[in-house]
Amino acid sequence: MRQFLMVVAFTLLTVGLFAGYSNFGIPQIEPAQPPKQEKIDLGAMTMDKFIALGEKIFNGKGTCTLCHNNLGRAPMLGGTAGLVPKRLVDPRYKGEATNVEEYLIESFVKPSAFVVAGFGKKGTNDTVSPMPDVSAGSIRLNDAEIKAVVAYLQDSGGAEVTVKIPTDAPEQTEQTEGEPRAPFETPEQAIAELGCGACHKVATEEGEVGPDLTKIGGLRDKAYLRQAILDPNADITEGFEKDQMPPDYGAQMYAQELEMMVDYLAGLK
Amino acid sequence: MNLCRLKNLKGISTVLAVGILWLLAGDAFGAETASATGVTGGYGPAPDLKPSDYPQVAGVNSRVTIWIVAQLHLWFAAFVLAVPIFVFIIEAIGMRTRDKRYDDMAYEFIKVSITAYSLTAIMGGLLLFCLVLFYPDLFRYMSVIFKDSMFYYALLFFAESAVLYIYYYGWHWLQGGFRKWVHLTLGLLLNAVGTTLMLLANAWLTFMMSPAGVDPAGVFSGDAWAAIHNFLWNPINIHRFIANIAYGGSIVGAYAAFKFLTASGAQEKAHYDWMGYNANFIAICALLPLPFAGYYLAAEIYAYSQQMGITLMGGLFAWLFIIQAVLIGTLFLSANYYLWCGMGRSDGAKRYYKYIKYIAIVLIGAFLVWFTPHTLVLTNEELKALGGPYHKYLGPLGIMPAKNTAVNLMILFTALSFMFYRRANKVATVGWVKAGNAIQVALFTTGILNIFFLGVYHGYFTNTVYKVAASIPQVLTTLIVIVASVVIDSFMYRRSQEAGPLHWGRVPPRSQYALFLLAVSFTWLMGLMGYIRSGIRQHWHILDIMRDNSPDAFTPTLGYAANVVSLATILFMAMVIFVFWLSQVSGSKTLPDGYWKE
Amino acid sequence: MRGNGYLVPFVAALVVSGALFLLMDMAVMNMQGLSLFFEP
Amino acid sequence: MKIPKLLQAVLVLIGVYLGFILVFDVLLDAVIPSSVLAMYMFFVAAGVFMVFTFEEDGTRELVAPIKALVEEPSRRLIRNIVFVVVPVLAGAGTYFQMVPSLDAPVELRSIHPAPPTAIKVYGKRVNLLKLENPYRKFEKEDPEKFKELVAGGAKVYIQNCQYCHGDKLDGKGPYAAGLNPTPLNFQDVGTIAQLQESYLFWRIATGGPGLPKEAAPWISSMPVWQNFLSEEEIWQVILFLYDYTGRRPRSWEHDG
Repeated sequence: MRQFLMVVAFTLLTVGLFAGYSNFGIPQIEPAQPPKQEKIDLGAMTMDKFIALGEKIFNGKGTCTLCHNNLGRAPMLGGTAGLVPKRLVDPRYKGEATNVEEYLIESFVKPSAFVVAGFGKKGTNDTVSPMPDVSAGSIRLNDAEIKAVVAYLQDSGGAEVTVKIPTDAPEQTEQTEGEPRAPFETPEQAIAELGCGACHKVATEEGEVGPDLTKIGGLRDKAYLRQAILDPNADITEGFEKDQMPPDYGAQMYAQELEMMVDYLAGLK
Repeated sequence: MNLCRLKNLKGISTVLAVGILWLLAGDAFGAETASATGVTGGYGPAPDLKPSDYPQVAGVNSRVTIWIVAQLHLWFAAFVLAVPIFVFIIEAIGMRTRDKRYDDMAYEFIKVSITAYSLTAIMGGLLLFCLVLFYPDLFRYMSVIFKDSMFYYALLFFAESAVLYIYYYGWHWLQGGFRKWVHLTLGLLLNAVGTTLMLLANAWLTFMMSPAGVDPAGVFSGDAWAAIHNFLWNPINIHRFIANIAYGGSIVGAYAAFKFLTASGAQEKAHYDWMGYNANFIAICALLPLPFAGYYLAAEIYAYSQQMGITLMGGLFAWLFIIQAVLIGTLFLSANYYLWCGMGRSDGAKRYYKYIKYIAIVLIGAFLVWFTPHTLVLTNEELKALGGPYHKYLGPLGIMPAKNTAVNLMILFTALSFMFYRRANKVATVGWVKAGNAIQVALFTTGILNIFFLGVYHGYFTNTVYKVAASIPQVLTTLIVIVASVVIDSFMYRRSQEAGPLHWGRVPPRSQYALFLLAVSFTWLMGLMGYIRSGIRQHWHILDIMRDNSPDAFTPTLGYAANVVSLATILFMAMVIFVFWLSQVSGSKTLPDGYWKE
Repeated sequence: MRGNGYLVPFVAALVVSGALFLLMDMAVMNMQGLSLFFEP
Repeated sequence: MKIPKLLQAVLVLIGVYLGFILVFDVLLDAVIPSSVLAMYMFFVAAGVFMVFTFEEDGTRELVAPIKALVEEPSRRLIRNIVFVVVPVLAGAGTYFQMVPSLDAPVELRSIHPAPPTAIKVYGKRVNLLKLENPYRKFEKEDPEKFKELVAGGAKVYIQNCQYCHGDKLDGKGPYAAGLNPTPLNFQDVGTIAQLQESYLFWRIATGGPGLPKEAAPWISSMPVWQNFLSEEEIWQVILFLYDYTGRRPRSWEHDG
C-alpha cells in the first residue's frame, strides 16, 4: 500500500510540475478571438459600389433578367420600390414585412407573399408565384447578395436606399479565374447548374416559363433538340414567346455536355 | 476474465450501434442536401453553422469534454495497438531462442492490454457519442464523406476483437511446433488489422487538417480515396506508428516498475526487473527515430499551409514547443538514467562508470540547446542591456538547425549509453578488440563532426531549402553510426565471456521511478502534442472548409491547455492503475474456509 | 592503450568514414536537387 | 584529499552557474536572461543528480552527510541551525520573488506572428499564401534589370527605413534607441531568412497596426507603409533587404 501511495504521489507530482511550468514558467499569451467570418470586402465598400454589386447580381448570378424583362413573363421591377407602400396595405398581401426593405427581401425568399395580378402560376388565381426562392436552389444568393440586390432595386426604383451594408456576410465564393470548370457528370447536374428548371418542367424542376420537357423525346428528334439549345429562336413552340431562352447555352456547355443533354432529352418519352 | 469480455462486447456494440445509426443518418442527410441544392451526386457544401447549431447539454463545456474523451481514447488506443506489435516480436524472439521467459512475458503483456482493449472500445463509443451529441453537423458532414471507411472500420473492429480473443485465450492451447506458428500468424494478423484501423481513423483527423477530395465550398467529389489519402495522412501515420510503440513500451515499463516495487520475493523482483528492462528497451528503440518523424510531420504541415506552420512553430504555439522540449528532454534523461542504474546489475560495469559523466555532460548540453526558446522572456533591464529582443548568442540556438543538431547528439549519446550497458557484463575475446574500439570511436567522431558541419554550415549560411534538406543527411549520419557500431559490437562480443552473472533485481527503486517518469511524461507529452496538432486549425473544424462557430471556438491560453492535459493524464493514469490492479486480482485466489458446503 | 593496435585502425577508420559521410552528404543533397556546397 | 560527494555536487552546480554568468555577461557581453538561466540550472541540477546517484555506493556517499545531519545525536546544534535557516531562506526567497516591484511587467512579443491567409492592401484583397514578389524572377531572367530594381529598393530604404533599421540593416538606426520594441535586425539569421517574401510584404504594408493580437503589446512603431510607398517600391525594398544581407527568402521550391 505504501508503494502504491508513493507511486500515486510521484505521478501527481510529475503532472503537477509539468502543469505548473506551463502555467507559471512560461508567459501566457492570450490568443486572439477567431476573426469575424470572412467577408466580401464589404467593410470598405461604399453604397455606390454596393448598389453596383446589386446590379451585377441582378443581371448575372441572380438570373433575375431571365424573367424580369420586357417580354412580360414577370413584372418589371424598375418602379417596384415606389409601389411597395401601396402593396403593404393591399388585402392580397400575405407577408409580414412592414417597410420597403423587408418587403423586397421577403419577395426574394417567399415570392408568393404577394403576387402581382396576372403573374401568378396558372390555375392558382395569382396566389402562388412561379418565382423560385433565390436564397436556395441553384441561384443560392447569400444574405449580403440579397441585400445588394435590394439596394439596387431601391436605388433604381427612386426610393430611399435604406439597406445597410452588412458586415458579417460570408465570403462570396470566388469564381476560379481562367480555369475551365469540370464538366457536368450527369444531365441532372447540368440541369441544376445551368438553371434550366427556372423555366422548364424537367427532371425535378417545375418551371413554367418555357415548354414542358418531361416528354419532349416523344415529340422532337435529336437534331431539333440540339438546335433548340444552340439557337433557341430558330423555332418557337406555339404559345411561347421569342427571346425568352438565353441564346448562349452553346457557349456555356462543352460539346460532350450538349450531346449528353440531347441524348437525355431525346430519351424522355 | 468473463467480466472483461462482457464489458468489451458492450463497448463494441455501443460503437457499432451508434455508428451505424449515424451512417444511416448521414446517408439520409446526403440525399436531403442533394434534393435541396439540386446537385446530383448527393453532396452539398459544408454547412455554415451558427452558434445556435451547437447543442448545449446541461451546461457541460462541449469542447473540453470531447477533448478529454478523445485524448483518453487515443491513449488507450495507442497502448492497445502497440502492445500486440511488441508481443509479436517478443513471442518470435521466444520461439527463436526457445527461452520460455520471453513467451511468459509476452503473455503477461497481452494480458495487460486486453483490459485496456475494452476501455479503448468504451472510450471510442463515448467519443462517438459526444461527437454526435455536441457536434452533430460536423459529424454528419464527415460521415457523408467517410461513410464507407466508417463502415469498414466497424467491421474491422469486430475482426480485431475476434483475433485478439483467439490470440489471448488460445495462448496456452496453441503451443509447440506447428501450433506455435499458427499462434504467431494470428499475432501478425492482429497487428495488420490493428494498423489498418489506425490508418482509417488517421484519415478522418488528417482530413480535418488538410482536406482533400472536396472543393473550396466543401462539396465532396465522391472520391473517398482522395479524402483518405490527404496531404498529411502519411506523415501522421508514420509518426503515430512509431510513437505508439514507444508509448506502449513506456506503459508496460510502468507496469513492470509497479510490480517490481510491490513484489515481495527476490525471484519476483528479478522477473519484473527483467520485464521493465525489456519494455524500456522497446520504448527507447522507438523513441530514437521519433524526433525525425516529428520533424517530417512538422515540415509537411508547413508545406501544406504556411499559416498553420507559423502558428505551430513561430506564433501562438511556439511556447508549447518549449514545454515539449522540456518533456522530450525528460524522456531522454530518464531513459538514460534507467540504463545507468541498470548497470548495477552487472559486476563488470564498473569499468564504464567513468564515462557516464561525459555522456551526461553532452546530453545536458544538447538538451539546453534543444530547450533554448526562439523568443526569449526578457526583463526590461535585460532588454536594455542587450539592446533589443535579440540575443546574439542564444538567438541562433533558438532556431531549427541548432535543435536538429542537438537532438541528433542526444540520440547518438543515448545509443552510446545503451552500448555501454550491453557491454557492461561482457569481456570480448576476439583478437581485434582494440581495432574494433578504435573504429567505433572514429565512427562516432566523424559522425558528430558531420552532424555539426551539416547543422552549422547549412543552418546558418544557406537558405531554408538547404536547411530543411540538410536535416536528412544529419539523420542518416546518426542512424548509420548507431547501426554500424551495433554491428561491430555484435561481432566483437561474439563468444565473449561474462564478467559475472547478471543480478536481475539488483537495481535501486530510484530506477523504477525513472520508468514511471518515462510513462507519465510520455502520456502528458502525447496529450500536449495532440492538442497542438489539433489546435493549429484554430477556429476551423475542417481547415478553410468548415468553420467552427461554436462558442468555444477560441484558442485557449497555454496554461489552460496544460491544465486540461494534466486532468486527462490523471484520469488516464487512474484508469491504467485500475487495469494493473485488475490483472493482479485476476491472478489471485482466496480460499474461504467453511464457506462452500463440502 | 594507444599503441599501434589502436592508432592505425583509428586513423584509417577516421579517414574512411569521414570520406564516406561526405560522399553520403553529397549524394543525399544531390538527390534533393541541391549541391552540398551552397550555390546562391 | 578527497572532496565529499555532496560538496562535489554543490561545487559543480555553483561552478556551472558562475560559468554561465562569466561566459555570457562578462566574456561575450550579452547577458543571459534570468528566465533562461533558471531553467538551464534546473536541468543541470537534474543532470548532476543523475550522475551522482546512478550507482549505489555513490548515492550512499552523497546522502551520508544529510542522513548524519538528520539522525546523529552529536550534530544537534548544527541540525537546529539548519532547520531554522533553511525555512527562513526559502521564505525570504519566496518573498522576494512575489514582492511587487516598480519595474514594468515582463513583456513577451511573438516576433513572427502567424500571418492571416489574406490581407487587404492598396484597396484590394491579397492572398498571402499565393503572393510572390513580381520582381524575383528577374534575378535569373534579366540580371541587369534586377540590379536596377535592387538599387531602387536601396534608394527607398535609405530614404525611409534606415532611420530606424540602420544603414547596415542591423536594427541600429539613429532613432532605434528610442524605440521599444527595437527595430528588427535583418542581419540576424532568425529574421528575414526564416520568412517568405509575402510575409515581409504583409509586415511592411500594414506595419505595427496590422499586427495580430498575439503579437501584442501593440506598440510597434512600424508605420503603415502602404500609405506612403507604392506596391512596387515595397517589393523593391524587399529585394534590397535580401540582397544586402545576402540571405535567401524562405521558399519551398528548389531554386539553388
